[in-house]
Amino acid sequence: MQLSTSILLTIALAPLVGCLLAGFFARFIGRAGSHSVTILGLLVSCALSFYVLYQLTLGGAAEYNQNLYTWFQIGPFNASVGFMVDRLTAMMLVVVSFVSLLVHVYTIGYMRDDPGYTRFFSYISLFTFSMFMLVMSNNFMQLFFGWEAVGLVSYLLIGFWYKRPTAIFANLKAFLVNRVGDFGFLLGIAAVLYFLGTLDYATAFNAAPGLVGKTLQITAHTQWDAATVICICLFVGAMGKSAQVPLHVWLPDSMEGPTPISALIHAATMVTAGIFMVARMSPLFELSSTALSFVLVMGATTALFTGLIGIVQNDIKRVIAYSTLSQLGYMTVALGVSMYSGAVFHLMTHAFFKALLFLGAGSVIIAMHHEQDMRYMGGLRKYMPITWITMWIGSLALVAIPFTSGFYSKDAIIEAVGESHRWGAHYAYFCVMAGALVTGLYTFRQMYLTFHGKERFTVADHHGHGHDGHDDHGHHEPGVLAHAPKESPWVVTLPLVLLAIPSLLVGFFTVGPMLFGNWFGNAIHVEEANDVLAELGHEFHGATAMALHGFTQLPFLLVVIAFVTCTYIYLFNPALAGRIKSALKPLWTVLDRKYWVDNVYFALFARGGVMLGRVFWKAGETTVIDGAMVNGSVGLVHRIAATTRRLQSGYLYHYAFAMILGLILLLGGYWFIGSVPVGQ
Amino acid sequence: MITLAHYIVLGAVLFCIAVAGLFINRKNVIVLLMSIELMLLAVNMNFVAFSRFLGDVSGQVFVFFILTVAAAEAAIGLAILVLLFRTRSTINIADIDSMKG
Amino acid sequence: MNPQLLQVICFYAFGFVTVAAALSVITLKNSVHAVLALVLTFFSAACLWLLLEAEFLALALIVVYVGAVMVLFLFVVMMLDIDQEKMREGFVKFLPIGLFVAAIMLAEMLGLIGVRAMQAHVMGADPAVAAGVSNTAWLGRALYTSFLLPFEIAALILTVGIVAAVALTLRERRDARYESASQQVKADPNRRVRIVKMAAVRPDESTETQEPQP
Amino acid sequence: MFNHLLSLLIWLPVIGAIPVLLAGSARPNLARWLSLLVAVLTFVVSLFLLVQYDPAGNAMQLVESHLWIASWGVHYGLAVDGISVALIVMTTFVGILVIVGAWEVIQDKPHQYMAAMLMLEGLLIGVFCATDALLFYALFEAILIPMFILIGIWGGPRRVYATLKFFIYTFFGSVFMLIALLYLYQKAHTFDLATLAALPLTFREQAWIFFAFLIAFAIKVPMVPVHTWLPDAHVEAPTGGSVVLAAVMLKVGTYGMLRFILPIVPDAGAHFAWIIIVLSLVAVVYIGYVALVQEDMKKLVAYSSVAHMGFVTLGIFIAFALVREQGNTDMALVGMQGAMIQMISHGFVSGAMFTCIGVMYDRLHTRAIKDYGGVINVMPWFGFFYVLFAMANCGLPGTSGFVGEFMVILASFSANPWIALFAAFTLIIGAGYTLWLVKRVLWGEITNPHVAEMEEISGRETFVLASFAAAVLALGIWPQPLVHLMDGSVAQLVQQLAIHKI
Repeated sequence: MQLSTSILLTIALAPLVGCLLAGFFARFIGRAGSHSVTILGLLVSCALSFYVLYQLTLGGAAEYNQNLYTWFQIGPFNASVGFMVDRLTAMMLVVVSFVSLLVHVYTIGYMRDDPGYTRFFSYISLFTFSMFMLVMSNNFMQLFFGWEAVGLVSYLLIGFWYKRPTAIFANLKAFLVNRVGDFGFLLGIAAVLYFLGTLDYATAFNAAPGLVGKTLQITAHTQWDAATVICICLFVGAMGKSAQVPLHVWLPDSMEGPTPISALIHAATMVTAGIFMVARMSPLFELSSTALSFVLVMGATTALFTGLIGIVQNDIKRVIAYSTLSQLGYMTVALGVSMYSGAVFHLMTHAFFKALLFLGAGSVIIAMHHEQDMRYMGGLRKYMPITWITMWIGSLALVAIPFTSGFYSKDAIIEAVGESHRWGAHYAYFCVMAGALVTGLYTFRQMYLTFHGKERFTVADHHGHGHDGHDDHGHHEPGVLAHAPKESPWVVTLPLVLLAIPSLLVGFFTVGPMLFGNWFGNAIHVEEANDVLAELGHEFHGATAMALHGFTQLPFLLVVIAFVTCTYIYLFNPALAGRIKSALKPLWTVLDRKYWVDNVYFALFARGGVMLGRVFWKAGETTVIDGAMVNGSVGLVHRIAATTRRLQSGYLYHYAFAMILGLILLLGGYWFIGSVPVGQ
Repeated sequence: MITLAHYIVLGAVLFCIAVAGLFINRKNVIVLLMSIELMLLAVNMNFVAFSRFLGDVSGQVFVFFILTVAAAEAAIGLAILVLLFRTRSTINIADIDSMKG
Repeated sequence: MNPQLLQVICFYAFGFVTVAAALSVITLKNSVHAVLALVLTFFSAACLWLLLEAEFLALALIVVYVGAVMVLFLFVVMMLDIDQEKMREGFVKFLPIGLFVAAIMLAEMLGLIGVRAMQAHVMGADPAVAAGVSNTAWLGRALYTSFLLPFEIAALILTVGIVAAVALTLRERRDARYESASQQVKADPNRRVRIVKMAAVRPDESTETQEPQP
Repeated sequence: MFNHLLSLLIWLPVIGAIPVLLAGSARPNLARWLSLLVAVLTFVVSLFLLVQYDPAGNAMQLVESHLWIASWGVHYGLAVDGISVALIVMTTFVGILVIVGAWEVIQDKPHQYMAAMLMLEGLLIGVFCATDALLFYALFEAILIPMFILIGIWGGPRRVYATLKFFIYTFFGSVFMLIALLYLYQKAHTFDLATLAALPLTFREQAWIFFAFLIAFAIKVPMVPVHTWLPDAHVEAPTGGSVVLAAVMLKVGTYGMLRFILPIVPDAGAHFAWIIIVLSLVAVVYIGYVALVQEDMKKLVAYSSVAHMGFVTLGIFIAFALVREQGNTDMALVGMQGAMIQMISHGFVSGAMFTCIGVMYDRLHTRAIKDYGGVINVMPWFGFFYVLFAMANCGLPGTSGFVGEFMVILASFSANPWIALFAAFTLIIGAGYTLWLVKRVLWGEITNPHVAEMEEISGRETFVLASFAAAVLALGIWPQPLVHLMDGSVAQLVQQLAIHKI
């Protein structure tokens, strides 16, 4: 059985239609109309995505791979738009459309009073369309199209509140850092075309084994392995999009965007595009263990060191942002040990619980009237129980308590790294293990600071204060609220509940087929020798057994340690936190300044670039080219003219003298030549 | 025996005197104009001599034309001189440099 | 007396006068004297041309040059009030250079034109006589046949020269009164007197109101 | 009519300029409507051309040839191939938009402005279809005159400096071209380009002719380091002048390279291709940095034009390297085609960028970036277009800016990964200068009170910007028709590259 092209097209285009309607006809359809059409579009996409998943999993449908439309064709080089839908794609479709749908609903509540309400819906629908194009693509060209398009929407959404200087700084930064990744990505695509002669996935992957032994001439004496070059270049793209060290700097700043965006784009979907891409390219990556080691080390570094920063953050969204970075590191580590299905599995579970956490944080932010600093929260548990419970569910999944979906994915990754023999695996194992502790620390700290302990805010008495909107642009005093916090409306809490369910359960049901059951089939290709999952599979005896086994493992112990520490510090002895902070001042400073990476980048690339530009402009353009070459030649002519002009004294006798001199010279010339002009 | 050389040398001497005149009377426009007349005379002298010695009428015809043009030139030159004197009250060439570049 | 010897004597005599007069043209202090010296130069040159049997040109030189151009020179020199002393500035200073340049030029010319070769050219029979006509007729025949167009153009140049000279020197004097015939003819009685009607005003008001423009 | 379609295209706007001129300053509206009529008619005729041209047919079509100067064998020879057709249609399209764009903006002698625009349009069309070298040269020079007038009369405060620089710069270059043409003439006794293409030349001759042509066309493109006339000319030019300058006139340079350097001196071209490749990469990287620090919006976009034209020259000459060194005609085709698409695309994108700046300039009368900020607060629709064009300028897929650059980078990787590395740098630096500009101009709070008084774009401006946007998006989403139009011609050009003349 074959999937229907029109269904796939509908999945992709329904959000685009919604986007165009909400974007261009907002004046006619109004605010309610805007959110209705976009949600309707998403609803259609989501339902059809589930249908596709069902067809591929249980309906016995074959993989779909077809070109729909020729972008352009030059000689033998063909650039098409086409869809490749296998189980990997289907899973991504479901995750993206489901989270996106919930975020759409959530936005109704979150952005209720924002003047850019319709614009926002238009953007997120556009994003969903771009993401669909990215995951459904059957060739590199379209992948790049989706890749850049999600980048564009991310740019627009981070800068959604375009009046905030921090927001428009963050969106520029995000776009540029992503562009650095795309720079590598584009070179990778060019290399693919050069070595494999095609940009079509299927053809390229079939030809991939031919890469072995091919090299790329770098200098006269240096040759690099073709597969390694391709994979590292492609992975640079993934590093940009999935915010791996050292291109991670944009993600925390992207929290300047509205919270639904942080949940959808900067946690659940777009940032995982890099992971998806590497998984999709598994036939290529399997050819180069050098590249995989590179992936592994980068991922491990990200997993541990960005998590550490999360411990010292006070902004509730930033904590989750650093947590996202760290989790993306886990996924990358999984890729690095050839455990692509594990990475994608973690991608899925992470999408649910991290979206949940972000949306929960958004709910808190609504309740706190757009106050994001956790130092002015505390004790919110009793005001907003649904948010409290669902966020605890998300947190438990994040720290990988057995039986939650986060456990299955994360624990499998840690185990797999332990099994792997790839270069750098030991370092990675240490990082992911330590990362488990760190995850616990920042997660519990965040939960305690937000929902438990004493209330660190006061409610100002505002009699006759008419409007009850968020005063998000006003300069309010920190920790002073106009109204007591209250639970958010149902459009906000419903998505939380709907996300909490898969956060808890999806792992339990899917871990078997996804990780060990070869559910992905041909979508993911792992070489025999690299297959750590197969080794793990020998010890796998069902999800329950795995969870029970998990209680006896080191990661669980680390989480318990973290839990106990945080509980003691934040519930029973709040003063201790301050004392620890001053005792470990140097360490705290390092983390608080984010290892100074931002500062170095800003000084080196932003200021350095501007300075270099200025030098080029002043020295190169103004002085050398315009000054010396252009105006210099003009000046030379001018000076020669000025000198010769002086010969024009205006005095008659000078001219007469010149004539006579000329005559004498003429005669002398004849004399010299010796010709006798007359007389013979 | 008078030969062609006699006249040619005379012409050359006249011409050189005129040249020297240009040099030493650099201030006085009238003398400059007269020096030019002298030069023309020297040239005419040669023309006539060649015409006579070579038996060709063209030389004398040419002298005729030169005389015509020289007359016109002298008339205009003197007119300019008068005009110059009227506006500047001098014919000192050192004071006339409005064509300076 | 040998006519050829006479010719030689005459040549040297006139030649000497010519050169001496030319030298005085450029050296005399007084411009009037210089003009007169130039007249002498032309005059003796005309005599030399007579020796060459170019009678027409010799006479033309005297009539046109001495009679017209030189008189013009004289007029101008005498008309203009020229500070003679100032004109002599730099005379001594530039004398050596002038002489030097003149000497070089002379040497070059003499060398180039090949004086020695020219000595072989002895004056032959008068070509006009050979043609059986007088010198004037000989010249005239050439002028009105082969050189007719240049001749006409020369006439034109002279006309232009006259017009230009007059145009240049003509000036309308502000302090003299002229009659303008054209304006007199165009006189129109209606434009002579214009009667302007004015409202009667009292003298004290009239100081404030503006005088109507006629 | 179809026999003289090209002549019609050239002379319709040129002759149409006369009644516009005659309308006089007393009847400016008549002049405007007349010129619009002429421009639209020209566009319609160019659409006929598009229909009439057969991409699968002969190389040069719709040939017209009449003896012009008999004693030198100069012909009034016109013909088009796919590349010319694309450029001509772009020219006529932009021609309408500049007329509409100048509608109320030009209040001083609008009839003369419109007439100059129409003349310029006709002459540019002529350049794109001339098949006789001397005719090409004459038109190549003639386009300077209306441009000179446009900048010199309706330009900014330093217009005299800018026009002189622009004029002398380009004139200086074309003198060398004339010398080369004269040399070729005395070898071949004709100015016919097809004959010249078949003329055997020694390498020494080719090298001299190559550099003579290169100077002429490099200045026109412009390539580093002879580009400095462009920022000055752009800054001082009126909006319409800038649009035509960037959108069409720069293409004359690269078009000249295709018509002269490629067929006439292929061996020298191949031998010296590396010079142009290096200069193109310098244009991408160095000019990118220079653009980054500009304080004048127009200058910034002008520099970005230089960088983008670097991709065109890179694409053309990377094809040389690919064909001659690797025999890789497939990728050469991609590179060459990429260069062609980049030419057309840059026409629309830069034209649109300059129009946007013109729209802001008409309201605030300043081009300094620091005077703006928060424009989107008062002009949201304008902001939409501006962001769209900015994205096209930094080569976002789905816009026309992407396709050409992408192809050129792909092709250059096949020639040498290092070239691709530097070329791909535009992804970063291009986004850097464009989006930083957007950030400073569009986003943020309004700091300048005059910005708060800016009005949303009028219907007329919306029409112009929307037309540009449609073109940019159409080429980005569906470039195949354009590729198909030029495919045969590009393939032929690439075949010519392989022919050795020595």
